[in-house]
Amino acid sequence: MPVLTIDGQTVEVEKGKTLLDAAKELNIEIPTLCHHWAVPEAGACRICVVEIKAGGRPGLVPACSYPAEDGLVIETYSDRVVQSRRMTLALMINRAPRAGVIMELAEQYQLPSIPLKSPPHSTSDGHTPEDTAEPCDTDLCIMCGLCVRVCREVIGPEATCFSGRGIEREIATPYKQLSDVCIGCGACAFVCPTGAIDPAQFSPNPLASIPHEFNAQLGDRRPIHIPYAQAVPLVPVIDTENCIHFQTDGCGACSKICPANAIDYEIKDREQDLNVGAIVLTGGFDAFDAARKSEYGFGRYPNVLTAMQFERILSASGPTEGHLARPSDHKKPNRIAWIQCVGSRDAACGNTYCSSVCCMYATKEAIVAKEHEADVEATIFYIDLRAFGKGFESFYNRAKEEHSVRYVRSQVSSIKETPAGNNLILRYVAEGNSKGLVEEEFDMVVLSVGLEAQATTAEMAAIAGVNCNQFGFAESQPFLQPLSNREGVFLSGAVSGPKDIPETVMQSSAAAAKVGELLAPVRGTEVKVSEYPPERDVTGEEPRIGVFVCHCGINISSVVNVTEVSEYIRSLPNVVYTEHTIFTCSQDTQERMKEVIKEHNLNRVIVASCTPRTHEPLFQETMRQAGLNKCLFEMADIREQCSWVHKDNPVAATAKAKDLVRGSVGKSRLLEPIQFRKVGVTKAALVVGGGISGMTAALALGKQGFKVCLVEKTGELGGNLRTLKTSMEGYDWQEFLKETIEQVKAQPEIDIVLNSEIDEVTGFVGNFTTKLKGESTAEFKHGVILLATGADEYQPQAFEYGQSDRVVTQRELAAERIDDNYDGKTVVMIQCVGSRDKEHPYCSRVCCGTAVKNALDIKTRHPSANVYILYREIRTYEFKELYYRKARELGVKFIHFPDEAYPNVSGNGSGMLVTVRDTVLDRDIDLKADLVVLSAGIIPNTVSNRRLSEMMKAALNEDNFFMEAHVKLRPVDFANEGIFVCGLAHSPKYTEENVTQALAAAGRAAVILSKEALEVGGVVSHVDPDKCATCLTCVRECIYEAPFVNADGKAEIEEAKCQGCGNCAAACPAEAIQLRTFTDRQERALFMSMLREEVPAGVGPE
Amino acid sequence: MKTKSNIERLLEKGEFVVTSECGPPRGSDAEAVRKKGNLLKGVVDGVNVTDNQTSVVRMSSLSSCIILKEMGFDPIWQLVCRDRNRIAIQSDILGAAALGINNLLCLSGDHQSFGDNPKAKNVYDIDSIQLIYTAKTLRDEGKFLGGDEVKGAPMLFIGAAENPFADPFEIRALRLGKKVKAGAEFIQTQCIYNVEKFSKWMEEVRERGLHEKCAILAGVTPLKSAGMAKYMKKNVPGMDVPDSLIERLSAVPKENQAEEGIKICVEMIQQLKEIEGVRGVHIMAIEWEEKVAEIVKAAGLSPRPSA
Amino acid sequence: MKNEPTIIAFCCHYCAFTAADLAGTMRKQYPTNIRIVRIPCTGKVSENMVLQAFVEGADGVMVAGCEIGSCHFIQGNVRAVKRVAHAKKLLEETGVNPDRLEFYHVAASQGPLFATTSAEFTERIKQLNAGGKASADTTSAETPQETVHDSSRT
Amino acid sequence: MIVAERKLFDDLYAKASKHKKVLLLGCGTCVTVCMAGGEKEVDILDSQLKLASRERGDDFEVTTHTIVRQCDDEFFDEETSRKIAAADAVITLACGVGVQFCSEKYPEKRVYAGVNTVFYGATVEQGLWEERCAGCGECIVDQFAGICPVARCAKSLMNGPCGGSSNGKCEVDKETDCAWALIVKRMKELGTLEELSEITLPKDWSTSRDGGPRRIVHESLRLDEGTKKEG
Repeated sequence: MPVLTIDGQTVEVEKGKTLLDAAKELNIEIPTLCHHWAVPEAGACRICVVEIKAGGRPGLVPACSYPAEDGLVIETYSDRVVQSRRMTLALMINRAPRAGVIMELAEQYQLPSIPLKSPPHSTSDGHTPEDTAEPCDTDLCIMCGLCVRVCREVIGPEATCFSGRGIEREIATPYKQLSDVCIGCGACAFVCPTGAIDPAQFSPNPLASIPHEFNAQLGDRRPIHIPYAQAVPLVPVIDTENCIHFQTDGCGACSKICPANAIDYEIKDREQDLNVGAIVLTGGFDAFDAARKSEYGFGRYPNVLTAMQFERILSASGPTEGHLARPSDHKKPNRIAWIQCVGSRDAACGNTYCSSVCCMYATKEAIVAKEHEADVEATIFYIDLRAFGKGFESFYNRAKEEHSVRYVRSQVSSIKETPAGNNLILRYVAEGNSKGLVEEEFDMVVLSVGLEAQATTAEMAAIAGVNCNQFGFAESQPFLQPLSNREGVFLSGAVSGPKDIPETVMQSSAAAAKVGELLAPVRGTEVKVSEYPPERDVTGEEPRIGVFVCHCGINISSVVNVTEVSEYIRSLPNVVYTEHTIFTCSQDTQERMKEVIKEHNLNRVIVASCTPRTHEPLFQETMRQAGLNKCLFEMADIREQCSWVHKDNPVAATAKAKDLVRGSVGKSRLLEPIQFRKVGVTKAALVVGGGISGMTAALALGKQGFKVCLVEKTGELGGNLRTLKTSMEGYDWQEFLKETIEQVKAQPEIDIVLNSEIDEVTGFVGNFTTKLKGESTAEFKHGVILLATGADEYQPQAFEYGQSDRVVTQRELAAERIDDNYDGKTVVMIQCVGSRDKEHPYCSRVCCGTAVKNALDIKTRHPSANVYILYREIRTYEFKELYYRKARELGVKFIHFPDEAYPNVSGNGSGMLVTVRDTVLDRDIDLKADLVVLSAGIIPNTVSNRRLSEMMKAALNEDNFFMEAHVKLRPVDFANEGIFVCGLAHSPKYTEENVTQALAAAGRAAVILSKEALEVGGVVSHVDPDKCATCLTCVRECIYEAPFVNADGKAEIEEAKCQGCGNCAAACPAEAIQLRTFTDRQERALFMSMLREEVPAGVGPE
Repeated sequence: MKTKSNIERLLEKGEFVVTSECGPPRGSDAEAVRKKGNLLKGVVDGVNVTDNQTSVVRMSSLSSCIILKEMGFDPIWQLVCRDRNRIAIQSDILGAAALGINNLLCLSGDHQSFGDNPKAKNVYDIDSIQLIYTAKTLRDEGKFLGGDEVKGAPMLFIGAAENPFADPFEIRALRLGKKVKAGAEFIQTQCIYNVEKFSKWMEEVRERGLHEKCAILAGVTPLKSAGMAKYMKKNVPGMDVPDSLIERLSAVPKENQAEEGIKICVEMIQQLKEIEGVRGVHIMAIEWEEKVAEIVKAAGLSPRPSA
Repeated sequence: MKNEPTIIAFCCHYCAFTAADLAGTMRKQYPTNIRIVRIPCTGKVSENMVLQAFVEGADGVMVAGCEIGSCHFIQGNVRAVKRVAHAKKLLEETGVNPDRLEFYHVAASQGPLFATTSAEFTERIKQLNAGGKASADTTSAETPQETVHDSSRT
Repeated sequence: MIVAERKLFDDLYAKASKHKKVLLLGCGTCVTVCMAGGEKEVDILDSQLKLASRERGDDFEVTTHTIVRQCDDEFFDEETSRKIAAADAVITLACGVGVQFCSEKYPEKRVYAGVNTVFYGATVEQGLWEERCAGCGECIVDQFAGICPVARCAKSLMNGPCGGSSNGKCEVDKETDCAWALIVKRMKELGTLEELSEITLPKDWSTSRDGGPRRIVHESLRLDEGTKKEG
């Protein structure tokens, strides 16, 4: 291979490389303009000239095209070179006085400032006939011809050329006609060093800008793009609708230049037959098209956005990188208004249901906006603020109190744009009858768009044989949300109606439980088990490290000199093999890696490539296939952490890459194989609570063949549901309850224990032991625990409740038959009794629906009855809104009273008198009532919840309901593994929701129970008993309760409980605890080797 | 047991006793003691001499007592447990008796961390109650703590201090009983501003019959300003200064606050005098000895009877 | 100290490390001085781990973890904040400017923040190396109570 | 347990920098539990000394070692002796007992105390230790409802509380509970408050430190000359 000298340094390059390539190997920078790596060389612009001093014919040659010949001695910055480049630049400036890149170079080469020639020559009078093509912007063009070459050599059509002679010479289409061969690919504009080309000048079909879908149409994207940063798999896709190649059959540039040859235009959509036992529809929803509500000006006024767009604006990875800026002028908006119910609760657009999530997302967006910019004034216009979910009410209160979000209870009738400045004027009726119609100016308006059935749901439902409701959402079965009308087809998430994340996750887990029931007999029959060769024992071996440095196409190698890195690493102690590969993750490299491991008897492998977050498992798999323990593998990320983020600094990036890989070598020497241990699973569940939730969960697990111990503290199954008659939709709950109890009793796997409670629980996930107390004192071994302990109805303390028999709770009303008594009578219902107050700050979720249901019940049987519902907000979400609407239609009177002014109830001989402040009329009104019904909230079983919480280390929230591991993503799990929650013990909910959550808990529990054994170990903490001082620090630190003091009086980690966070290790005063693969020695070796050139000898494996 | 104590004799006669105190100087100038003594001459029945009060080093209490004794006073020698072990204490008691000191006030002593030598090691070999017991044992049993016989028992009138306002309140009367049991014959209390609370304490004292077993001298301290009142309320542990008092002082112009403070003090003495079981007052005019005569006179306690 | 400082960034796998990946995917440029060490949780970083990084030659150490309330291990980042504060005191005792150590909260989605934080911290360390005072507001170290180890209290 | 806290860094640095080679010797028992002198603290001090010597331009070598207990002969094993021999001076992070024991064992070696031994105490909560015992040699805790006035009263009053007890706190430090307030509260709860009307007589301090260095001898446990192991 040729060896040459550049600026005094010697370099060996492959034959066929240019001087520019050779200089790059040495990290010597040479300016280029007409050079692009994808386009064959021309040496046209002469800016890259270097001087041949010896070994060839002395003189100036263009580095980008001159071959790197053996023996050449080159200088890249000699006086002659500088002189020449100055001359070149001076000429270019004269030609292209507005080109920024030229001006920068001129400054760099200290060219005296040259006055602009005047006037810049223009080719037309500003009017161009439609078929005439403009030449490129001659004030920017330096005539390097790169555009011409790319069009000819890479793309192919030869649509552009030089035209004219002498000073007339310019780049244009032949005869300056819009080109009929130009395919509008834009490659010319892409490669142009000075930005002189607008492709629309050449082509009748220029490339249109493609709105960025993930950014909700804000900004644009290319036809080849990665949809979003979290996309799986994280690879580019070609949008065939917009790709020039697919549209014109031309271009194909990507396939020509992709170094991995990954582009295959022939891949077509395929039809495939899958043989499955169950189908789950998870189609999701579409956002309402805000343009349909034309009064809000979306699409016309730039500063009217949808909530989705605003979400992207707030996102760090969004179009403004998280900077709060409005589209019209990119300035920070100070006054932002949210308008709720855009496309929800609106008969005009056909969506009479409530979208359930908009109130909270608007509240969240307002808070986040204020966190971004403290002085933002956030105003939310709403009808009812539906903060019905767990923790929502307190979030809403925080928005009002801590973040001063302003909530205006009013519907905005129209939006106008101000003549200047693109501000927006909102018209709305102010609250209270005195204020009337007002106008208020805002800088930005966010439309809280609702959720609609996905456009494809109808088609999918038809294929699956599933019924849809009037709004196009797939229809759930009575009582059982995850079930469709067709057996074996299940529903999860927003496909069956608008819902928030926790409800979606719950319904999905519930669907999984139902699928589990269906497929239990064939469980595991389709599983393919990977076979691995026996693991080689490397104990006592000197580390023999193999390092694979990846080019990642050009992703790494265009910045980092991978050859140099590879060579350098080869020189480190214990490194016995290195190579650099174009794509280390490719299948053939994996095969090769296996061979290399055998051939060189490697016992450690390092891959220096991309992030371990995505590729570590792949390489570890290869390790296992090569007979090595997967924990003897280490990764250095020289892409995300190096080449991609240090594009402009190849020298330093290469140095850093060396440091990073050296660090991995340092750590790798100390790596040890880690064995995983199998712990058997007791295939049985303990279900605490015999209400509908507990029974549903027990049944779901029993039907899957798992033993269940169902413990109920009273003498009867059924819980709260025994007092409910019908659902809002009119289904008979008692029938359902009866059926469920019968099934539970008939299910042979379920052991029902009545009049008993939990006395003691020991053990951990997969292996619990529980002792009962009460009627039964049995001991029971089980693998999981499900808490379904329910809740109670609040006992009102005011409103003459208990004093007068004319005052009852909704539950008492429902229990009694609504019969003839109500003819012509007046019933007044009061909402939020024992909810959303000081004592019980949360919303009880079900009371609005219950009141509406009971009101409807009365009104349908006794149209002459007067029913009033006194409320603060009506929170009939999703399709329950339809019943609210119906109640209004049937003449149920809804009176809104202020939060701080509850109605007053007094009694007299003939009836009750209810005085309420009506916010619409803005005055007190008196209602004579024959019956007052209090919508009493749901309160937790504080005493028993605390006891169970203590016993099982299952957290409670501030309201004394059980607290799940993650409010959104793990709604039935606890942080402590193997314990699950469902039903009212978790939070107030409707019965059908409790059933869903119970199924979800069963689904999650089945994930554990369906395993023969749990794999424990791996990245877990380990105690060296010789060092342990039994100080209990670890025991106190660990929230998972993994450390315990063993029979020897030393701390020990229960590996099945350990989550591998390493907190205990950091806290241990004796340094007796080490986290496997992250030990102190390993971590120290990692950064020590990163920081130091030389690795001290004698650092051997532990 | 009769001692030569002036106050013991007056108390026996049923007189309402008035005592005051004199803090020794932070130097060796005997004249400084005499100067303070002169201010109190003929005004009070007995003068307490503090023992390195608030742990600040001063001329020794016993030496100052001798100087006052020479001036014709019947000094009340204060002795704290902080600085001496039981050997020094017993030895000093013998010495004091030999020099004609007749009254001993037994105290724990303030913690050294409040004084000018916070790095000092404290002794607390015995506590104040054990000190009372020691003095009584020496005097009445004629025995040293070690059990040996004393040749010539020290005849001292034994007193103790008590803070009726310190926490916990329920132990206060009980603990006073313990002091009496140990041998305290007179009690000088912490300065009183909250007469109501003091009366409550006295009730308990009477319930236990302690007022008959020892003479209780109520402590008072005239306030110089509203600022001083606030400071004491905030910074002196176990000091109960009612807000009404602070308000009363604050309502008066600054230059008249001292006068108002004297007035309050006099009113206080008059109220205290009426409480059953209170047998005298102990006026602690901190660095304001010149006002004692005025207070005594205004309270109608002048002239003092001769013993 | 060198002109080009070397900075060790202990990054939590679940947030800052992911953010660093995202910074890469988004091509957010930041100085080459940052060397990332992946840890499962910032709660794994002991005081001594930080000190040792300095001993081995780091000019600055940043510990980057999840935002309060979103730790994958519930409270590891809360513990880490305290340990870093303690380590700052220990550094100060030795004469090393405690501004050379900092804890940052970077959520997984905050790729750009990771880049800007890295750039700012690098600039701070460069200034310190040049002998300048860092402008960072350091949480002033309270004198520890006789027998209270704040960093070890849960 | 014995509770200690590490000496001020500057003190330790001044001692270490006087020598060429310094061994930091940790103790794996009480001082580990109270986070003053276990392996972690040894390593922290090691790092600190290295950083400070670099900052201050001094040149000395620091090595580290931690043994199970520094108050028992056998734990000073061969490896420990070798490391001590190789150093010019030892900073031990054991309690005062360990420092002395180490000094006695290696009389030729300069041994410095790395921690201040503060008290016998308990871990009240993680990161918070409190004094509970003064080792007075005659336990009287049971007379005072399980609360020791010797160790926990600033004045060791046996007939307390003094007048400085305020809201249950000691006048010396408002963060510290008044031991006597605790005693009174507990005895009131137990219904034994009246027991406090008995005078507690002056304590016999001869069993305490005031009686001179104390020894405890269990003749039955002592080995005969012949059966003693060499070492």
